[in-house]
Amino acid sequence: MDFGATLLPILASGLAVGAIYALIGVTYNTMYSTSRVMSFTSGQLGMLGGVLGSLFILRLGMPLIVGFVLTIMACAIVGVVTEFIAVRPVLKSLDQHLYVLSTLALALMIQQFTAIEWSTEPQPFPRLFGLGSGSFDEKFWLPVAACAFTIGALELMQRHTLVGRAFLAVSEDNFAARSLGLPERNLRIASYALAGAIGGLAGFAGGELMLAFFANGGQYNFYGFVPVALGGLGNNRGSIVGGLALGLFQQAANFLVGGVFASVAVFIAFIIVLLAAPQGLFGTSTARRV
Amino acid sequence: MTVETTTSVTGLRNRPFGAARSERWSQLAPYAALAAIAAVLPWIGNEYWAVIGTRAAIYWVLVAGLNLIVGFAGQLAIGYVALLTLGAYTTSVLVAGNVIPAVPLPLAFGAATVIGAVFGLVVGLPALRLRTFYFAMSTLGFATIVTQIALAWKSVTGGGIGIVAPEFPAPFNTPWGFYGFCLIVAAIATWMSANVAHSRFGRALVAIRDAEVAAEANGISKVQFLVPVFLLGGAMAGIAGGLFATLQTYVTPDAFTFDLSVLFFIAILIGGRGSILGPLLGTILLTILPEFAAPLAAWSTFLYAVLLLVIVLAVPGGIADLIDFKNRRPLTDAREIQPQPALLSRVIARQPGSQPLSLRNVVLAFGGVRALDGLDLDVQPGRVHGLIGPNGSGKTTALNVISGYYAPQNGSVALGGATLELGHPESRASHGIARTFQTPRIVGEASVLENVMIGATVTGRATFLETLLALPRRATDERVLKAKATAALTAVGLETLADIRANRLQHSELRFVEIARALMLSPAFLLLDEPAAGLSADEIDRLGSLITEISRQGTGVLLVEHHADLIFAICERVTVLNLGRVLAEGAAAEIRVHKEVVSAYLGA
Amino acid sequence: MPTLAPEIPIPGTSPQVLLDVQSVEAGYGKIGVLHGVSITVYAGEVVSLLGPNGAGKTTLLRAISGLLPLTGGRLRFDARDITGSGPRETARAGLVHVIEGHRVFTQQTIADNMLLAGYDVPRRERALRIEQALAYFPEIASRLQVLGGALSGGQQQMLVVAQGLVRRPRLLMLDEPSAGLAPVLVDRVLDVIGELKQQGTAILLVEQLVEKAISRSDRVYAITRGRIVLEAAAATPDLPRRLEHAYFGHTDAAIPPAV
Amino acid sequence: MTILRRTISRRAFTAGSAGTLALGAPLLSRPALAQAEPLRIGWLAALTGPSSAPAVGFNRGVVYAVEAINAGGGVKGRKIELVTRDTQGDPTKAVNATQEMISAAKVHAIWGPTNSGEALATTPIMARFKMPNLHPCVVNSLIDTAKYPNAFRMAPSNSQWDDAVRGYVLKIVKAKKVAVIGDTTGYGTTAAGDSVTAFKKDGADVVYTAQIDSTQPDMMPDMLRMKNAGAEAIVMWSVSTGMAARMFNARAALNWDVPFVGHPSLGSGEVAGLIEKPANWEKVYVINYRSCSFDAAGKLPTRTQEFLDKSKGKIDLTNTLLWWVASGVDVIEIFAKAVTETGSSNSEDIIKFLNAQTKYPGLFGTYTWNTGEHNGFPTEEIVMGAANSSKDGALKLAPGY
Repeated sequence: MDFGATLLPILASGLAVGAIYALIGVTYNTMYSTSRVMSFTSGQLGMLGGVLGSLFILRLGMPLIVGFVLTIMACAIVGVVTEFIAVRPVLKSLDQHLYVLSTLALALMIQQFTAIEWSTEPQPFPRLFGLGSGSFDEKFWLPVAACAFTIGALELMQRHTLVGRAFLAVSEDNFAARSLGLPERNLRIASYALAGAIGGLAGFAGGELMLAFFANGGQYNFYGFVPVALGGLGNNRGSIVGGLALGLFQQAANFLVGGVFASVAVFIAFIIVLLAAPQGLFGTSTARRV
Repeated sequence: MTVETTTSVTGLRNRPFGAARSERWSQLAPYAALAAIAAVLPWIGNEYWAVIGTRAAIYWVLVAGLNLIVGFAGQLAIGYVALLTLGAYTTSVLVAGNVIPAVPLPLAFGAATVIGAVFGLVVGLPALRLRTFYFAMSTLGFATIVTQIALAWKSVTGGGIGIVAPEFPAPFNTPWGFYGFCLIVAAIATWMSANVAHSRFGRALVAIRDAEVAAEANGISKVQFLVPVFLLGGAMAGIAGGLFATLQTYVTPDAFTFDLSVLFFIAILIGGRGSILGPLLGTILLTILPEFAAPLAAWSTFLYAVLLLVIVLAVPGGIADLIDFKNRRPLTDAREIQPQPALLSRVIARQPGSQPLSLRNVVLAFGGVRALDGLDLDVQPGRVHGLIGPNGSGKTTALNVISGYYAPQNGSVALGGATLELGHPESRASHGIARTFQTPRIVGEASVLENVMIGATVTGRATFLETLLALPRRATDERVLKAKATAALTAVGLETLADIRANRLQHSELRFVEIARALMLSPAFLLLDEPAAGLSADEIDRLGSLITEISRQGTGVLLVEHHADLIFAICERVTVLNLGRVLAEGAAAEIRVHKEVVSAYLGA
Repeated sequence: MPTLAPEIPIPGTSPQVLLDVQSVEAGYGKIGVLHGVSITVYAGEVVSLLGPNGAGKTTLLRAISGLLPLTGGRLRFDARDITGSGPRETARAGLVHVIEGHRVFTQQTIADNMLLAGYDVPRRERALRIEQALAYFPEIASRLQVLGGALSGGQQQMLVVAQGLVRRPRLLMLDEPSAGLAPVLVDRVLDVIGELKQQGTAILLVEQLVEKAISRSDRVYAITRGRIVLEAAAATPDLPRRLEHAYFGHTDAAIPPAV
Repeated sequence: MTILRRTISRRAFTAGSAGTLALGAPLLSRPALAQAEPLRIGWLAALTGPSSAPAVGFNRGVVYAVEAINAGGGVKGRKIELVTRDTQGDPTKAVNATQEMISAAKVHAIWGPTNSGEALATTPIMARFKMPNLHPCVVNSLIDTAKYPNAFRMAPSNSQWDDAVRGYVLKIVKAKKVAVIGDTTGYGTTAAGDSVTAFKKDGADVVYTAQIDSTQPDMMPDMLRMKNAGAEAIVMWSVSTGMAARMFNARAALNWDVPFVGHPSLGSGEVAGLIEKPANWEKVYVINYRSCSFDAAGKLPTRTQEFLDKSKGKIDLTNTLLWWVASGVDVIEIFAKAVTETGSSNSEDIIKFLNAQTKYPGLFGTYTWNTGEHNGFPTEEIVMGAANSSKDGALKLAPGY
């Protein structure tokens, strides 16, 4: 196989979309860690990162940094709104799985609102730095950089800040954390804000590649969930590995066999892995039930 | 819905004959009203109404099946439009004859039914292994894939250009003719889904949804009960797909939007889980609503989503809850549970067996903690056996090993000569082992009587197909189960609450409901996990005599309990556990004065 | 049950009510567990709450610390109404609940576990407070970088008690600190109670090991079926017999009036 | 008036009940008011949703024409009443709306739907009710004078587009080796497939063909393979502006100057924002029409220019295509003329009028329909335009004309 002509582009775009999927996976995990809820809004946050970035920087003409900060803040707010509207009210009855419905409803609302108020066509996303070209263009490595930055920052936060440790504590044993007097509710809200920011970052960093397009939300939702399922729920490293692997697999299939078969292949692989290892490839076993 | 065989069984007063009949009519009245409206529509409306009515009928054919999966079994299949797509393409392709020689319309519909059923199963199977959200995602993925394949497989599906849908022969080739046909299919679908819903299958599905652990203890295996409804749901979606194609006149992939999936799904939730009338009304509402709100077309999906959110947060019970007037009537506060142990013989009627339930050298460790450390235990039939010990001594764990929730690392559980399979809780009911739970596991949205009937799910004779078609054995099953459940409820003293929704009951009443449910198996052994917790002193006394009487019927009772007075009042033998081992075992009187035991029980 | 005056005057202090629990009701879902429980803890005293399994001891502690919402009754702590307060507020007020089961954060080091316990403590004081709390448990103070999950049950129990001490509580509620521990360690952990009492910390202890609990207490309450059935000074001569009576006998019958 | 008559007879049949009597009364008296009865035109428009751009353009022309005619006194004294339904491009909504227009709103003629997926479903229904129908959808099978004697196409069919593109590629670009690509949507797969077949039939060497997922973030590999295969022109069938822009950007990155020829969407205003630099949009030639093309001197045809002058300020021509607006105007005028000339709004009369048009001088095209041919748009009026030359929704003629 010709490296420059096929392998390099597959690697470039595979790692790039893989990094976006991985970050969406981290978004899922971050929400899950403090609430045991998986939210359909995760992918929509990624979509919003692209759309809002384009809105602020291109349409409203703000400077890059202002647009970036506003995008991340707006996505963080959407994350918090998710917690308030779709998660907290159903938290008491987690076993009824009402969160599947409430977050699906909110995700649909976000997507439809964007389709109507923004555009149903993909819109341009600003060229951020103008660095690189070809397979080394910034649009390919920005998502990877964002992914590396996020995972690094998360690890740093968890290891070296008290808030980070508190997140871990709440995630490991919510009840014990509460009994210690940790502000569990605030931490949960904060984790949704953080998840929103991570999702927004994924969409923003991937904006040049994926454009500001409302339908990206649905794509991110599914393809961002696959790494979570593969890597094991709540396992960020698993998500990163799973996301990058998915991106490479998908793009390779895309380039080698064509679009439709690529999605069918991804879906079948997803189902087979899940049925064979419902806890994911890096997951741990289930809790007691009785 | 059989009337009054209960009187003869229990020999007690029950609802008067006429009351049951009028209740039955009040249940059927809404359907009759809908049928009447549907029947007069051709005389008051135009063909536009015919198309909308037809669409509602077709969607309902699908939703009626999906309702059993989502509304009853609680499996969140959100990508069901995929099966509609399959049905539409199957009939169209077969009738068009572009792949194999054209087949007649009825045959094509037969094929759509089969293909729908097969893929209904394929879509559903992951539910047996995957968690809710994962399953929802996998159905979503499946929907995407089916559309993509429809686009790509041009030689069969016509790709984006699509394929001509089959036309119906006269008299069904006019809007009103086709409307009539779809109405009949919808009526049959309603009838079939009601047959399933009001049978042991329907109750088992609801149990899987709301009380999965209890369902297993009652012998309800997910595979056995979900597989038939996945097949049925798929088959009905396949038929709906064929009808949908004809209504559309032409099948293209872009007709099968995700919005349609959302519509089906929301129709069920708006209607209310575990109801048939509710989702039917929901389907009609969601089909008609956009027609009145044409200016809002662009926002329709958004508004559906808002509706979904509002329903989930504000009215989780949906329409069915709003129109459930029966359960609005306040219950009297001053009600007492008055068991009638004398009536137990009608429920249990078991020849005293001679086979003990034995645990031998059972070892079960969680991580490094040995919850059971070589436990030996024999429970004799027809006796009450107490199991006591401090917290964490392994009492409940022992119960869970017997009832199959935990598979111990070592040791065996045997009933007489037969070794029980370790793990596999759903296999215990067939061995005659029933149990209750520390926290009552009840289907809150079902009536008390239905909850009790769940207990004898495995004893039903009618197959799923017989149930679907309301063949005689289904009616027999219902009659027998209902009579037995009424008798069991009377025996535990709750017969007056039979028709009340279970989530309206007090905690103490739920404990007795669980016992009644367990009695439905006529169990050889009954495992009770802290049945007295949360009961008043009087209630505990009544519980005690009920348990004693149960054992006199030949049932062996293993009683895990903290209330020492109850234990020593009714147990013939008592085993004391500590740190997963037997600390002492003997007659109740010996144990009571056993120095070591007293201090262990107090906490030594 | 009327609140009684302390039966043993606490040397050097005037009996000051620290915790006042009045007719508290609480439960899980529909299951009512506590049916009007009233107890009092005075500043600086050690009170044991005894009772058979399922009597509602743990539930009472959870209701007091706000981990479980009340369905009735009032709570006062340190002369302030804390009815309806969450665990965070009660902990800040100096009412610390060490829950049962030595639930440390297994993925984090001892040092991090301690830091988490001091989440609200001003940053400047945190290190000092942690050091002081760990001073009671040299066994773990020397192993700060070990993960919580790598500790033995006894060490985990020491860790959670130490976590509770970081806040310098006025009342420490310990739920079954002995559960699952080897006998040597049981004494090791329970002996800390005495040291804490010396420092003026009041303790509400739930314990299965009745004799050990009584020996370290000033007063005891017995609870069965969600009701207080006995209150007595720990020194009451026939206490074991009366306790047995309270557990096994019928609710109110045949219990001699408390001294 | 078969439909109306049928309804009346049924209503007469049930007139015994008070309710229907009240409902029936205005209907029964309707024939007497026929003179003043408005001319109702159904307009099945995908005004929102993912494929709404054409309908939005058509709608501007439609509304303009209706207002203009009504302002001038209407059609023989009858006002035109538009019955617009937003189908969102969803065939199920289109079917409902069609039946509503026919049975409930009782329109006299229907314009639309505007995309093929919907039209495939609605056309047989309209045929069943003999509803005069004009639509611009490209799928060949939509026009069948035997099955659908009521349906008329007022835009080119797919094969006409295909012919025009192929003609340009083979005769004017003189490419020998051609790459044909489509996206994975229904339209893309079908159009690309047909195009490949036709190229091969004409003896061209189709060196590369692919269906490409339009959401695929990087088009470089396909572009490289086309380059390696030696393609001299790339024919692209996709409505995805995102995919088009990515293709153009990839071509620029390769420093390759191969021409793109294809679907009008390649020239959509949306593409302008998505290309990395304006030069990337050079050498992209899209299907356009004589009536909406600037000649070498930068002039539009007289008729078009007159219309633009007349409608200046009344129609927004930004971010839409002139031919969409023009055909919207044409449709209303044709229906109006049918009623004016035949003096009747009966469906038979309107259909008869349409079947008798030879070189009807529309704004968009010169339409010819007769009983044997309902493809009304002349192939010779289809030309290629330079994608990046849009002004007022019209394009410059591509080089070679």
